[in-house]
Amino acid sequence: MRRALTLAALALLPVAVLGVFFVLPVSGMLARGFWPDGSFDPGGVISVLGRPRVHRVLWFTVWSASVATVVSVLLGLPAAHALHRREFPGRRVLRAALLVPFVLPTVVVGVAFRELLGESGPLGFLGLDGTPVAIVAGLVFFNVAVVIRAVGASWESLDQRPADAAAALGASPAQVFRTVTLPALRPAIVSAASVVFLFCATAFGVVLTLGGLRYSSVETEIYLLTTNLLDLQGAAALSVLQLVAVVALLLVAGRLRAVPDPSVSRVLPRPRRLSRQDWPGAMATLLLVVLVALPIGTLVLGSLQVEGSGWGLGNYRALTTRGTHQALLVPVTDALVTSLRTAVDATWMSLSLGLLVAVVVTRRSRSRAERRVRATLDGFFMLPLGVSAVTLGFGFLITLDHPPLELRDSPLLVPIAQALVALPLVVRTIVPVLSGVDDRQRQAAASLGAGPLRAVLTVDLPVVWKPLLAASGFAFAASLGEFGATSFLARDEHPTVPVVIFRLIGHPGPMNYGMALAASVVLAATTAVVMLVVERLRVPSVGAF
Amino acid sequence: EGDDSPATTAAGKIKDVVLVTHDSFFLPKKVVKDFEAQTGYHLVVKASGDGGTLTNKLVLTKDDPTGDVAFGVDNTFASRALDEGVFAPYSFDAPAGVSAYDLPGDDDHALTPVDNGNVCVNVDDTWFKAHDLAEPRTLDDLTDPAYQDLFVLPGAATSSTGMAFLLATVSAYGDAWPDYWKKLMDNGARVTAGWSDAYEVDFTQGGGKGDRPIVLSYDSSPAFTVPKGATASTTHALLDTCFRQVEYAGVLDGAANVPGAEAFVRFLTSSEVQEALPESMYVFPVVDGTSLPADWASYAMQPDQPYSVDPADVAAHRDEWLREWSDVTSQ
Amino acid sequence: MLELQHVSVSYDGKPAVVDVSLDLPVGEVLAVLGPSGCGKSTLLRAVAGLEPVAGGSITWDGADLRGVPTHKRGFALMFQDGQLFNHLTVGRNVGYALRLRRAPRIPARVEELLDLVGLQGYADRLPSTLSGGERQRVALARSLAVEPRLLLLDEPLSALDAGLRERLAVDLRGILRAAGTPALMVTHDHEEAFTVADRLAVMRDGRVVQEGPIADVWRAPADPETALFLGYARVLRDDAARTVLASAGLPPAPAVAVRRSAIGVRDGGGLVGTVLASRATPEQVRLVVHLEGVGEVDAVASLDAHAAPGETVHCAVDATRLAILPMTDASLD
Amino acid sequence: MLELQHVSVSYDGKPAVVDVSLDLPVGEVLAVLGPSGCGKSTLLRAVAGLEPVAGGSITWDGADLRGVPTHKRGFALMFQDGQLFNHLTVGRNVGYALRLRRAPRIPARVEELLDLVGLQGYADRLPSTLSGGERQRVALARSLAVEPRLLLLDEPLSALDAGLRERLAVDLRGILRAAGTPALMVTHDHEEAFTVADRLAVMRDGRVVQEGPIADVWRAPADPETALFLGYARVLRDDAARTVLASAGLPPAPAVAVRRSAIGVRDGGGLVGTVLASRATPEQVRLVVHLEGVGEVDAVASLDAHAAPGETVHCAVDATRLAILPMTDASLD
Ligand SMILES: Nc1ncnc2c1ncn2[C@@H]1O[C@H](COP(=O)(O)OP(=O)(O)OP(=O)(O)O)[C@@H](O)[C@H]1O
Ligand SMILES: Nc1ncnc2c1ncn2[C@@H]1O[C@H](COP(=O)(O)OP(=O)(O)OP(=O)(O)O)[C@@H](O)[C@H]1O
Ligand SMILES: Cc1ncc(C[n+]2csc(CCO)c2C)c(N)n1
Ligand SMILES: [Mg+2]
Ligand SMILES: [Mg+2]
Repeated sequence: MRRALTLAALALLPVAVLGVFFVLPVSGMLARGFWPDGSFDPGGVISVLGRPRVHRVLWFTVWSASVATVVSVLLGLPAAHALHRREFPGRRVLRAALLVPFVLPTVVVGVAFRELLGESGPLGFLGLDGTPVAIVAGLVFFNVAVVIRAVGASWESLDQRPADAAAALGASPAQVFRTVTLPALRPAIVSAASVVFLFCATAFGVVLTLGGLRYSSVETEIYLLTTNLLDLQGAAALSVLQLVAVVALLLVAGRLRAVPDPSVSRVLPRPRRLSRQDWPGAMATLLLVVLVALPIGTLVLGSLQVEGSGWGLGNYRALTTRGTHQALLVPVTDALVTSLRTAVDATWMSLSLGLLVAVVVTRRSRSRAERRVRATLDGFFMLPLGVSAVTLGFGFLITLDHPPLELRDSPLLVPIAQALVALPLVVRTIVPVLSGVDDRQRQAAASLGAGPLRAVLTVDLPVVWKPLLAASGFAFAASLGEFGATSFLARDEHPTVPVVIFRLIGHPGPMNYGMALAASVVLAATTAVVMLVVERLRVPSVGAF
Repeated sequence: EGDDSPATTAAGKIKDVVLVTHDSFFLPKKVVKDFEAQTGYHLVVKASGDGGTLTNKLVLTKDDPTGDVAFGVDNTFASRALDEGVFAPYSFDAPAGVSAYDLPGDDDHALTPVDNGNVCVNVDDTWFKAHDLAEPRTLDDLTDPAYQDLFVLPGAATSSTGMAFLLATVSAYGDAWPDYWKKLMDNGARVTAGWSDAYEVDFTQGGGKGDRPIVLSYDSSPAFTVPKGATASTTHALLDTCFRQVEYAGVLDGAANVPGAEAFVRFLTSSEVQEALPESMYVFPVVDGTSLPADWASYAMQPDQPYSVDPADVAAHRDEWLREWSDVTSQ
Repeated sequence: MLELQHVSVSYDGKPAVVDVSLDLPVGEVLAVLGPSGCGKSTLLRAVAGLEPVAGGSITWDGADLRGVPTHKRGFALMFQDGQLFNHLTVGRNVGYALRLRRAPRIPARVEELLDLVGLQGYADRLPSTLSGGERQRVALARSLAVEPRLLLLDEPLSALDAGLRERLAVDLRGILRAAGTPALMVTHDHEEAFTVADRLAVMRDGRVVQEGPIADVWRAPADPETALFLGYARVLRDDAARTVLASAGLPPAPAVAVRRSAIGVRDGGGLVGTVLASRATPEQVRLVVHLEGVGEVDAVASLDAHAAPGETVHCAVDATRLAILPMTDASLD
Repeated sequence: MLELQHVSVSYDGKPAVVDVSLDLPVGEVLAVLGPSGCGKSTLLRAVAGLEPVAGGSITWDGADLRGVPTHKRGFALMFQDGQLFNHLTVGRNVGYALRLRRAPRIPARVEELLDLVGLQGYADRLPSTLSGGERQRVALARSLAVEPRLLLLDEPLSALDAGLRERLAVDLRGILRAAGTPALMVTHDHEEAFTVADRLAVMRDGRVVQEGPIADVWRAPADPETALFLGYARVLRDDAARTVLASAGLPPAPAVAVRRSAIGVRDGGGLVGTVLASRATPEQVRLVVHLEGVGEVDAVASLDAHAAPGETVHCAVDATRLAILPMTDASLD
């Protein structure tokens, strides 16, 4: 009984937030589809599902996201090893740099990719422009950092001794990896992969810009149906499809994550020097650096080209202005301040909610029913990733308009929406590590007189500290880069950088395009610096308890 | 007259006028200040998405509008908004020339024209000179093998600019428009997602130095491709390929501040706003006799006979046209 | 004073501790002995409040502890595998409980405790860089730092060499005596139990089969199995028992437990037998002898005795190393 | 055959194993004894290839093992703390090495090994649900399953009760003998070393201070410290040594190590002393006695002797429980 009450108390806040800011708006939009004229008419929705175009779109979404997820994991794993378990000069910078794509506005990246791959671009000879390969490369570009970070956070503190034990029983390094390391990493890998899959499956800008017309995903389709055709039945049908797919994915992921005994021994990380055996990691890292550096390099070069006057910093200087022909209401620098402020808010919100959720879902269950409840909660908080930003954005407008939920003009709406998108990242980064904490460590603390909170500070905090930093980096980056929901909700006087970039890039004018590139570079650089700083934070002294 | 309508509440606070618009909306600060000074209202702007998003947002929130006045619904989306009863009728004595742009079928006069612009095919003059090739002039020319692989345009499904071009072809070819598109695609037209993609990446005069000298853009675009110190633009619009877009403003049905909304609609047709339109939103004014910026006067030509489609037709067939267009272009 | 009444603990329905009743007055140390897997650690965990009690009650000074969470019981448990905090230095591990209650002069006290367990100067090391025995000693020091109302020690010295174990056992005894702290200590070292504890509880299959003052239990095991567990080499019955008892000058009894050292090869010993096997140990030679009128028994000879297999030897019986058993129907040997 | 020549291992520059040279012929078992933290585990890890060797060489049948990774050495190491794979069942832990080399009839072999360590029917359990001793036995079974060319056992039986330990030690000996597998076994139980091993190496502070056939090492410790470590209670010198040796009928020597049981209270014993302290143990009474002409020594009395503190007793010396030490300049006692 007491356990149930504690569970409910801890889960209350996150569930309430998600209920108001996710479930309510999304069901509002779905209701418009199912009750087109005020009367229940599911037939319309169901008939949409029969359209051949819907099948084609669904198939493309599933396979492109799957391939991109697999590639991200295959490249991300060795890179995570190199970047989180090996010591070499510059690894922190690389770690931060690889997260940069995560915040770049997809429109800008799409443009950069197309400049590279286009017929006249430096890589035009590959003939990839408009092909699925380019789309997958774009998806991987954005998301490989998720794998590196989430898996790296779990990997870096992994105890070496079980691996030694396997080697001492005759297991080769590959066998050690398969039988010992991989099982310990599995929750983190599955977590990261499911997040990546959701990002890829709901990717909007990348598919749009790189896919040309031939390829559209469920997300772009929902966008078209909702904003252009106002075909709410069609949009609802696809949204339901998305939700069903997400739930299926979560069930599979839950299965794959489940280990008979999740406890994993962790130590303070002491990375070894990079050595010859580490070539897979080194190669993967190199490959990724190239994959990430090429488009970003294109951006940087583009940003240094001032229209009409050749090379120079003109575009950067112009960031303090409102663009040619006053394309903007506020200078980009102001938008950057807004972005950073919003990101700080979104970060603390998602971190506190994420921690609560992580604690709730990782506590050992005493009964089957309790385990069910926790697993359901675990999946519940992943849902925001699987739903179109348009659906959510319109949903806010039509549901949060009555007291006491008269919230659609609240300045908190943007950070809250961003926090909801970042929440699954936070949860999925922390949970694999937290669930590996041996309960007996907490018991040891209790048996020395530590109360539950103290036990958490002693045992859990030091172990999740690094993942927590990684997660806050994620949350911050996700917030900085969020465009879909933000563009719906941001108030005009206070746009974020991606909103401003989107505006710039869509407005003709000699410098607007260059400024958009420069703003993207500044956003990227800001992210990298913030990541570097965050990585250096140590456990506060209270945690050392 | 509404000019002396109360701008403050009983408590003496300045009343807000909330403008719902798309993300291309922009007016110089000074102009906004003047509006506030003249009327005593405070203007609050809520901008997001493009014209289509704006329209659908208005439709979805019509029972509980998020503002008082809307600007940016264009002639391709306006029917839907009218059918759904988003706007409240509002007539006033508009300046000369405005009524020429009135929306066909808007009998209650719910929408007031504010600006207009044309989506036209643009060509890179320098490229054609360098390649010693005559520039295309008409829609039909674009399917000429001489111009194979030279045209880039944003898609109709993902870009309002692209949608306008589709409507131009519908207007030009009637039910045979899909055949035209088939030929266009066979001739190597490249379709991108958005305008910026086409113009900045693929167009030879865009930011990225692309490889296609023919692009779908606006009649105003040539004004932006005048090199520093030069006296001629490097591009020009093909005035026989244009589709006219008109943007409207209207008072929202159920607005909290109807007088304020009406004041703002009137303000949009004032000469101050009309003169600012080209520089701030790249569109032409609708009021007769409004003076244009020098660049525009010399480089931005407007077509005499742009294509147009009856808004009611657009509303009725948009869905079907788009689906058919997708089929043709993605083969 | 700790009182356990009919305590049972189960894991997923499988009983691990069954109907255990024990008393532990203040100032006494109770050693818990029993075969591997018999439920000793579970018993300690239940007392600490880490396992839910399925039946019975645990009380402290008469107050029922049911529902009192571990950290409020004021007991300290030293885990069998130490459970050091890997991310804290040795010093911070040891000082953990002191910091919890904001004790004064923590560093000095930590150094004192580390000194006690022979780890001077280890305060800044991380647990992962310690040897097995060093880790165990840190865990011991950490639980001693708590100064609890009751100390629960789960094989506190098992990873240590004999010399250190003996020294620490004596020290432990001193500390517990001085503070009057009662303790429950699991051990499998009989010597250690003798050194530290006042009383002894022998567990088997989750039950306490015998409990009492330590010397009493040793002198009079409750049944043949307990006798064997306590280090008696064999249990003899009937005729064999009678013959051996007679040789020791004791009255006959139906069953007698015999330590290995109870039967010694001695010139002029009253029993005659043939050596079946012999094996030298540091102190003496261990024999298996077939004694006339008794059968196969274990015996010892001094290292210089002639006692190769096949030889005939005379043996004497040491009455102090026999234990007369109450006869039960069990038929173990 | 395993050969270590001048092997040194350091942790971050701090030496843990220093200049160790050892030979281990096929079929022999070498027990490694030494105080906690002296470098025993490190030595085993170095042989297994888990710690880089800072100096010297380790060879197998003459081939240098430097650069040969752990899994190619064909050795099996049982870790001091077991290091079971938490995510695998007991059965899969034990069968781990068998699966690696795709051995036939794995389940049957696993059941056999579990039987051997007394854990029949535990195959489907998870390690986290085992008791400490059960876990250790699974680790032992897991390393036995490897059937390696060399077995490295780090305190394989330390968590077990005396009876089980003795049984398993005997079984282990049998298995190693039967397969001719050489083994290096760390232990702190002298009895266990005696039961399982042929030879004994005593370590101290990272060095091997004595190595040889097990009985020889026990009979003749190399120095006073080793004697004390091996369980001799005291080292007597000069006059004291002479008196005790004379009483045992041995020629004089400058230093002699005396086991506790070497001096026994016996009516008619040649030495007279006063009991200073006495403590009962299961088998006998342990005394500290001030002997005339010798000084303070440890002694034993049988449980029925009258030997309360203050009483005067006569003591006899058992020559087999003395060890004459080569005199070094060390002045320990
Ligand atoms: N990873 C390490 N880093 C630094 N020092 C270490 C490390 N492992 C062991 N040591 C130190 O090396 C010495 C030898 O350790 P080792 O584990 O070999 O001892 P041991 O003889 O096995 O002791 P025990 O009987 O207590 O297990 C000890 O002083 C220990 O503190
Ligand atoms: N978490 C658990 N889940 C299920 N069974 C358990 C669990 N912990 C222990 N057991 C079982 O309960 C019994 C008692 O375990 P316990 O740890 O109390 O034994 P123990 O007496 O301490 O043994 P040892 O001397 O080997 O440490 C054992 O059979 C063990 O397998
Ligand atoms: C294909 C793809 N596109 C964009 C992003 C970037 N991104 C996706 S979700 C998110 C958080 C807020 O929306 C961010 C920054 C990505 N990871 N994958
Ligand atoms: Mg135990
Ligand atoms: Mg060790």
